[in-house]
Amino acid sequence: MQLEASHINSHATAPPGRLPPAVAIAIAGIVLTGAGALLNLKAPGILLPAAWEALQNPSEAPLLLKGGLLDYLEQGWISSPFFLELASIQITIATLLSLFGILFALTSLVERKVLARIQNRYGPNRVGPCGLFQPIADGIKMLIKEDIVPRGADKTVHLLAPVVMVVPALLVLAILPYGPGLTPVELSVGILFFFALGATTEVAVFMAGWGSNNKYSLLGAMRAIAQMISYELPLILTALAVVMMAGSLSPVAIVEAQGGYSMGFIPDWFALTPWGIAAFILFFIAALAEANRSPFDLPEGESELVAGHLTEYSGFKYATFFLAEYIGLFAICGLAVTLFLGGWHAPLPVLEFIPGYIWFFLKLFALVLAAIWIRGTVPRIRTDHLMYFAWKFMIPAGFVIILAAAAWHYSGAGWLGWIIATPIVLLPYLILARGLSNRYATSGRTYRFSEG
Amino acid sequence: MLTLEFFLIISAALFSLGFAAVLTRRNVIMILIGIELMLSSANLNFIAFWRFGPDPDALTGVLFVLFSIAVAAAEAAVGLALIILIYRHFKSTNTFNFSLLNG
Amino acid sequence: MSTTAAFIAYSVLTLVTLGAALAAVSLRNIVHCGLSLALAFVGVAGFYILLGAEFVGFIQLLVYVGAVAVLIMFVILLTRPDGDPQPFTFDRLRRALPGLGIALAVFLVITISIRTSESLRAGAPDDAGVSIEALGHKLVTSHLLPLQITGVLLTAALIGAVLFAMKEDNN
Amino acid sequence: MTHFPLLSLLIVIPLAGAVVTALTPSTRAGLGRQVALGFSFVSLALALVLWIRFDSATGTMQLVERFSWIPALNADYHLGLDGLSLLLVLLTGIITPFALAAPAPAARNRNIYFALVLALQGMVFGAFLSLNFIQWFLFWELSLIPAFLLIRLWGGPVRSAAAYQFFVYTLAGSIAMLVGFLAIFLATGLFDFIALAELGRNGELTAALGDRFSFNMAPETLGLLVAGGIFLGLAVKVPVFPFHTWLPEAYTQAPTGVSMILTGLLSKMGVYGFLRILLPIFPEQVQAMQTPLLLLAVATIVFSALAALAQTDLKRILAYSSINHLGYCLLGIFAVATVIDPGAGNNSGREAALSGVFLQVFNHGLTAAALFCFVGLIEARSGGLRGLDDFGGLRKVAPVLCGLMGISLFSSLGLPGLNGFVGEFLIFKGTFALTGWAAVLALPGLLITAVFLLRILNRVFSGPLNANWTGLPDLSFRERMTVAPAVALMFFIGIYPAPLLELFNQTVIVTIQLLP
Amino acid sequence: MADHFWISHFLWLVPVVPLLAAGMLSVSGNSRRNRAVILTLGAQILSFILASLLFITVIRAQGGTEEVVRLAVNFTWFEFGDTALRLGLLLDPLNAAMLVMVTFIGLLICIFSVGYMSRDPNFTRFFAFLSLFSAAMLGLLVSNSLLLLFICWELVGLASYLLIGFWYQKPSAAAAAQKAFITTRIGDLGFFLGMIWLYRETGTLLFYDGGAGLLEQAALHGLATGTTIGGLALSTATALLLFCGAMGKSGQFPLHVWLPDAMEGPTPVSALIHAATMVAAGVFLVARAFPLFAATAGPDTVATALIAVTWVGAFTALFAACIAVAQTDIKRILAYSTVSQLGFMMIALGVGGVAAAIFHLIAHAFFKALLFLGAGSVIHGCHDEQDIRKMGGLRRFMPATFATYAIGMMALAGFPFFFSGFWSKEEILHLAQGWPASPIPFYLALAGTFLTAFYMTRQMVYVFFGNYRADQASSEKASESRPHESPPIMTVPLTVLAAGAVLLGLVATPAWPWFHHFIEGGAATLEFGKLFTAGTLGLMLLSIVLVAAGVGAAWFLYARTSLGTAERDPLERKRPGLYRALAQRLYVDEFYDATVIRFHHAAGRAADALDRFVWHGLVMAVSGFSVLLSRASQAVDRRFFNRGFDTGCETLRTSGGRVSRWHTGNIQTYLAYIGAGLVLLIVFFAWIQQA
Repeated sequence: MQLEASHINSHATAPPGRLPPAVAIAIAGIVLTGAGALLNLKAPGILLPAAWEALQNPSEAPLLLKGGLLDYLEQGWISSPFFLELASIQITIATLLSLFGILFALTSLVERKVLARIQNRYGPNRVGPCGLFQPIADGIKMLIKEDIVPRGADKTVHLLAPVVMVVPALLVLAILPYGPGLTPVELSVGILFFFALGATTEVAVFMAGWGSNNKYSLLGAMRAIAQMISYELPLILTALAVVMMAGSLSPVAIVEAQGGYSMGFIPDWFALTPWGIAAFILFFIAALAEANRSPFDLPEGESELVAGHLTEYSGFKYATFFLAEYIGLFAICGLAVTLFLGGWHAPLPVLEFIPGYIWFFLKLFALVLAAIWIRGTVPRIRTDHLMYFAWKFMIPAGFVIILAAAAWHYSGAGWLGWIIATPIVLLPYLILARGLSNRYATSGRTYRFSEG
Repeated sequence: MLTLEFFLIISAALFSLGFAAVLTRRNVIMILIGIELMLSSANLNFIAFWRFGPDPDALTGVLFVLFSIAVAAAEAAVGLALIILIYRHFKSTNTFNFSLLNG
Repeated sequence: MSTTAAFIAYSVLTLVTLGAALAAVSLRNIVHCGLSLALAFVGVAGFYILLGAEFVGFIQLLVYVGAVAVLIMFVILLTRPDGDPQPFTFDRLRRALPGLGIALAVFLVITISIRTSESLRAGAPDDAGVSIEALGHKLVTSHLLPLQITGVLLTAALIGAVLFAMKEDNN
Repeated sequence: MTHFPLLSLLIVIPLAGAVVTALTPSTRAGLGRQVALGFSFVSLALALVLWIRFDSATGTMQLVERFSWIPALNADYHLGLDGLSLLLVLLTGIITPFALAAPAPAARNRNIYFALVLALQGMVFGAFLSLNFIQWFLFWELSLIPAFLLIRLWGGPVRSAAAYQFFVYTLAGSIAMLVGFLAIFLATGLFDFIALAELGRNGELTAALGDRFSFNMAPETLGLLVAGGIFLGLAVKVPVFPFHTWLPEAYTQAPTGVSMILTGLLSKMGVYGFLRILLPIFPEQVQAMQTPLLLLAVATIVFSALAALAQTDLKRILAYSSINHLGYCLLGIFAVATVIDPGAGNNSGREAALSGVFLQVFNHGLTAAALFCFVGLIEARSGGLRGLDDFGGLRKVAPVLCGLMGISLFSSLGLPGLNGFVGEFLIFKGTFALTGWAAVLALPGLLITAVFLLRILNRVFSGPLNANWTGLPDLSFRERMTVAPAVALMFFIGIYPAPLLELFNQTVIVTIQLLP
Repeated sequence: MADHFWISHFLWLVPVVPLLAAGMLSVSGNSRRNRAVILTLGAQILSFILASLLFITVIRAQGGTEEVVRLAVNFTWFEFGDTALRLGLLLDPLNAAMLVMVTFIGLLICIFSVGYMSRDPNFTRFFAFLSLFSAAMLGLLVSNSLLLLFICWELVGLASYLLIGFWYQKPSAAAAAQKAFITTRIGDLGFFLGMIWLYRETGTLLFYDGGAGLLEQAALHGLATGTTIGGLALSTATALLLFCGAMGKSGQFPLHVWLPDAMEGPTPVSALIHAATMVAAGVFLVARAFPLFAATAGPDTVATALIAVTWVGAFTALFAACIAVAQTDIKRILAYSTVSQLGFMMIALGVGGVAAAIFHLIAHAFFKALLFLGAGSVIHGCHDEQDIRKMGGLRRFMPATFATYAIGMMALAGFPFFFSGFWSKEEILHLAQGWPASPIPFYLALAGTFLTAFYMTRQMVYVFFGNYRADQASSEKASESRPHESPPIMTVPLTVLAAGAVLLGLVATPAWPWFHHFIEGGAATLEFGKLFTAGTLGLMLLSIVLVAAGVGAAWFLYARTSLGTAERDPLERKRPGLYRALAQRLYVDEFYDATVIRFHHAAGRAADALDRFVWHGLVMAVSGFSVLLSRASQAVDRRFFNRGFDTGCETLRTSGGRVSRWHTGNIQTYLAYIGAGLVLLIVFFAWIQQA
């Protein structure tokens, strides 16, 4: 989904409305809790050493801070281990949410700026220095906008759709390994978990499309689901190649499998193998389609379907969708980093002193930037091309990659592997691509009316 | 403590609900939904018996369920395709309308 | 997982699953039924996870929620129900009564059987989950043939479904 | 099992060849035959490989392949190779390309014809290699199907009757055999030939039958009944007088190549059965019934020779001659069962008879197939005529055909220097040493054989040239190449039979040692 | 001994060389005439040289010792079971002499054939067969194993079959060939049986094997003492069986019938096979196995087997001579003469004179070959005319042939003093006279001698004296059909043979019985006095008188009357019944036709009928019975069960109609039934559990 620059800009100066009471109560609660915590006298004695330690040891910092906080809670507030565990979970969730919230805000701004630069514009530059506070302004605007529900809509479904959308998007963040020991939930079937929850997004899209009782919504939802189902397959296939090579479905294990450096400086990332680079490209394309990002954003293509399944959404619900889609993009980029780009590992041995989570987020952000870049430069494709591309190129190519990965594995993952695996990947790629391009080749464009 | 029968009863309930749907609903899709529920209850039974069975390491129940899920997916795909076909033919999804074999 | 947490999880899952299943079979709007079915599937997946079969649980999620439920939804949209959902009448209830009675009888019989058999009550499970390695190993060794056959079956189903649903040629 | 499953491969190759041949496009004439020949040469090569791999210094089973197959029946997939099997495998390997190269019916679907011949070869290989009754019986029965189809679809004018008679007759015999084996299985729980032979040698088989069944009969009677059932099945196949009436019909009506296979291979399956089943598993019974059995063998020899004398159809003559020659095999087999003093050095007679039977099996396969091939060649030239009196003086126009066929005829009548003699000499030598009277009674057969075979030479080749056949072409190069190997083999075996004898010598010794 | 016998290492070459020639010729085309001649003659010459060398070696080795030189080379043919089947080659005086004779006469006949067969289209094939024959015959001679001997024996039979039927387009030739093969095979069956019997008893088939052989003391003793059916000694029984083979091959009564018919073959074949060599194989067999035949003989008893041999020989000698008297075919007369002479040889063997028999054999080979070739020359000259009644006066047309033929005739008839036949026959008569068992064979032999002289004179008169009678039949082609002398390639061998027929007598006169000593051991001394002992002289005189009487009687009967096709034979005019019987060969063939052959054909038809009607009928009856059963079953089904079934069906249909109301066509209803059924079942089982 896109927030069109013009659309945002036209609302940027809208007058703020009333603060909803629920928000007010929430803010009050947070303030009160924080004050109570500070008032507890034990806090400095426990929290400050932890913070000091964290400063000294930046790569362990998040864990140390969390440990300190838990110590503090244990000593001052909670005695039941059940609730202590709950608290620990809550801390993690809160951290993640705030982190990705900030990232979301930042990205929405960066995207607009970058797109503007690509389109030779300035982009947002009024709110705050260099438009830095624009996301906050947008957020406030979204929250206080009127929530419109069409008359013929199925109200329950219409309401639930954004919720169903955002929950899996947030949940999948739990299995990403952000750094050594910094995996919120170390699930042995993490990759599967990711895809399983990713699949539920389709239900949400359907709900949104159907619940709106709008033909654009419904058609957009159908397109989106078809697209998501189609592109889920290459996504899983390429991930499967990695899973095969790492021998595990656990993201942590996969990242650890990419830990070393060959010849002392080339990282052993899967993206740096013949099959891996092909898989990575495939994965990234599929990921863009899965996240309904341009150039695969035709379910929401305004030229055909107004805004697809989002047509009838506004206000908070719209913001939730917006959030969910961005979180989904982050999550899938995070998965790409995990699977192919070595996760938290530094690209060079000398750079290992920089903490792993920083590397992770750097890579993640790089991928997001790439997505933005693609959005700014590549035109939207036609819907039949979209399906053909998925079924006739991506899926066969996915199988070929699995084959190539196996060849790589059994030829010893060395120079021999390169010699064997490269043609296995390259030849079908070329053949498939050629077949595709031949079939749908467009002859040279003729300008019948402009010339003469 | 959770014992086997907890899950078996859930499963039985699911089964009966599905069965009721199959018996009483007139829409073919609803019948399919019922069938899916019954299948799920069977799968649940398998998992429960695997978990509480004498040899969980054999993974028999799990494997069975995996295959069952695969088969169910195929069944659903073919079944739904059939429904579309029937719909095209009868312009209806009501089972009362397709009793050609009525003796 | 502690016993308490398991109980809580069990209770929640029971509520969700049975509620969703009940909704799935009883709601008049067929789309709601489909959505409830998806939820029921999620609940069953939850049961799997609760029982230690995470892998199966997520597969259930992936296949049933991600594919089957969506597929059902598609079919719902592709086929138009005969008219609008009819309002509730006692006449319809009366016609459905034998079916409901039989279903209830089945439930009762099964439940009574379960409740009266001692062997089902015993046996505390030890916390052994599914080892993915073991599962994979078994799949490609002792269960290789079923795996292959399933592959063939799925392919056949794919082709069959496509052929069924393809638009019939007018000539 | 650590070695490569060569024996299974041997069975599979012709079957695969059958499939490939059947699928060969029939648009290119002769392609199917080339393909089939190619496959048959591959199996011949494999048979030769087996010969090379074969250790002729031991008489036990070699290259054994054994897997559990039907545990409930105690039936294993059990293949093995000893001298006898190898001999017959070689024979099969030789005869099949020969039959494929022989004149084939000119009808459509020739590819199917060739494919069925190959399939038949596969079955025959299976029967010669199987060491388990169930498996053997499977091949034995399956071989009927292609044979039946070949006769029924491509045979002569009354092919239908001949094919059905062949099929039903053989099947009836098989049923008797099956019942016999079921009785054995019920009594012993075994289907394995080797294990059963062990029981049979110790006399435990009869005892087991007696324990299992009573029927108010002595165990000996039961044993005789069971052996009789099995004898019946084998006797029809060989055939033994008076169960032979299907044979002339079938051989006459079958197309040339099929006649060659019927006489060269299928009848050998019967003899093989006698050697592999009846003799080792039922030595007591054979000994008890030796006199009647020998009389049957003698009757087979003499009556078939006499009947051949009265025929006017070349194929019928050869068919009866085939029965006659197999009669010698039976004579030898039954004579071997004689009870003799151990250690008296009398084994020489048994060894001679058994070696003779083995040789005769090979020789007859080769010679009879060649003769049928020649008749087919004549038939192909005369447009289907093959009466004894339809020709005359063919030597003038077709000297090579007549010369080579003459050699084969002389081989068939046992002229020394050609292959037939060695086997017959050994059989008679052994039989005379063991049961002199039978040998003496059978001796006239040799004479009558000569009479009717010379009649062919006389009527068909000699005399003034029949005016109808002045334009009869002699053998073409391809046809010469078809029959030349067989004729060369006849000479080779006749002059220097030692390699062949060496191949099965240890098997002969072991077989005889195992007899009581 | 090894020094002397270096040549024996090449023993095997003697048969193999012609065999190779035969093999090479059989695969070469019919047009290669020169190659055929070169190969055959080359092989024959080589064999002859080898045979001569062997002969000389044996003579030198014999060196006047008492011991008979024997060299056996044995080898294993193949092994069966634990037993090795061994074959062997043998060199001893007996076969050394025979080898020389066979190769020499074979060579001459080959040379003759080059001229005789020159116009035949199948020239090459003829020489191939001839070489094959030589190879087989030589193999037979050198074999040291009864089995090898049998093998060669059969091959000789094959060659004879091929050569008799050489002019296959003549049905009579083909029939004769078949007859020859089958008749000899009848005898061969006896041979075969005797062989396997001997093998059973002795465990070996080698004649001489360093003490373990068949013809050596140990085995013979065992055979002579063992008895079999009818109290016969084993040796006697087996010897008689072997003699069956010899009878077949050597044309002894009653298996002689093939030999005269065999004259259908080309004349050189008759000369080579049916006069000189092959028919001698039987005699050779008996000679070779003589120790076996004589095994039961004591110092003063005669062996049973030999008695049979003598009687058969004596009877045949007279019998064949009688028939020869009334024949009109030039070659048939010679054929019966051969049979008769073979009878003489058998007598010799029977009375114990191996050397005499072999000597007569060799001498006979020379003059009979001479006679046959002469007859061939005559036939050739008379344009393939064989009937003596159409000849006459040929001595004017072909003097060389006449001269040599006369020599041959005189040798055969036993003209005194200068002809080998006289001495060899003399020897036989002498031995027969002294035979203790019975005097009758001696008288039979004497009668044979008389008849021999008679019929040979008759033939000479018919052929060479008087006027040429063929002109009467076709005078218009007189100039063309005029007889002519044969080319030198044919007359030269005649001359050589004539010389042999005369000179050979010198080596076996009573005065210098070198040959006997050569065969039987011991040194020969020249003692003219032996000629004049009472027995010898008397016998010689008797013999001369008989021969003179025979010649005179024939001359008296034939030379003075006109002869020809139209006229009846002078003898026929005197004794028509006897003559007709003799001319019809005493109805032996007819007898066989009426009995053996007819029996065989009847048996064949009977066996066929047995198959067609009895066994096939049985099968058909069984199948008919099955069909009948099935028909009956079908009828029962249709009438009984089907009707009942129909009623049942009707009931079912009506009740089904009622039940089908349950069958709503709605799956859900069915499922409901299933569910109800499930419930009921579970309840039922629970109730059972309780109860």
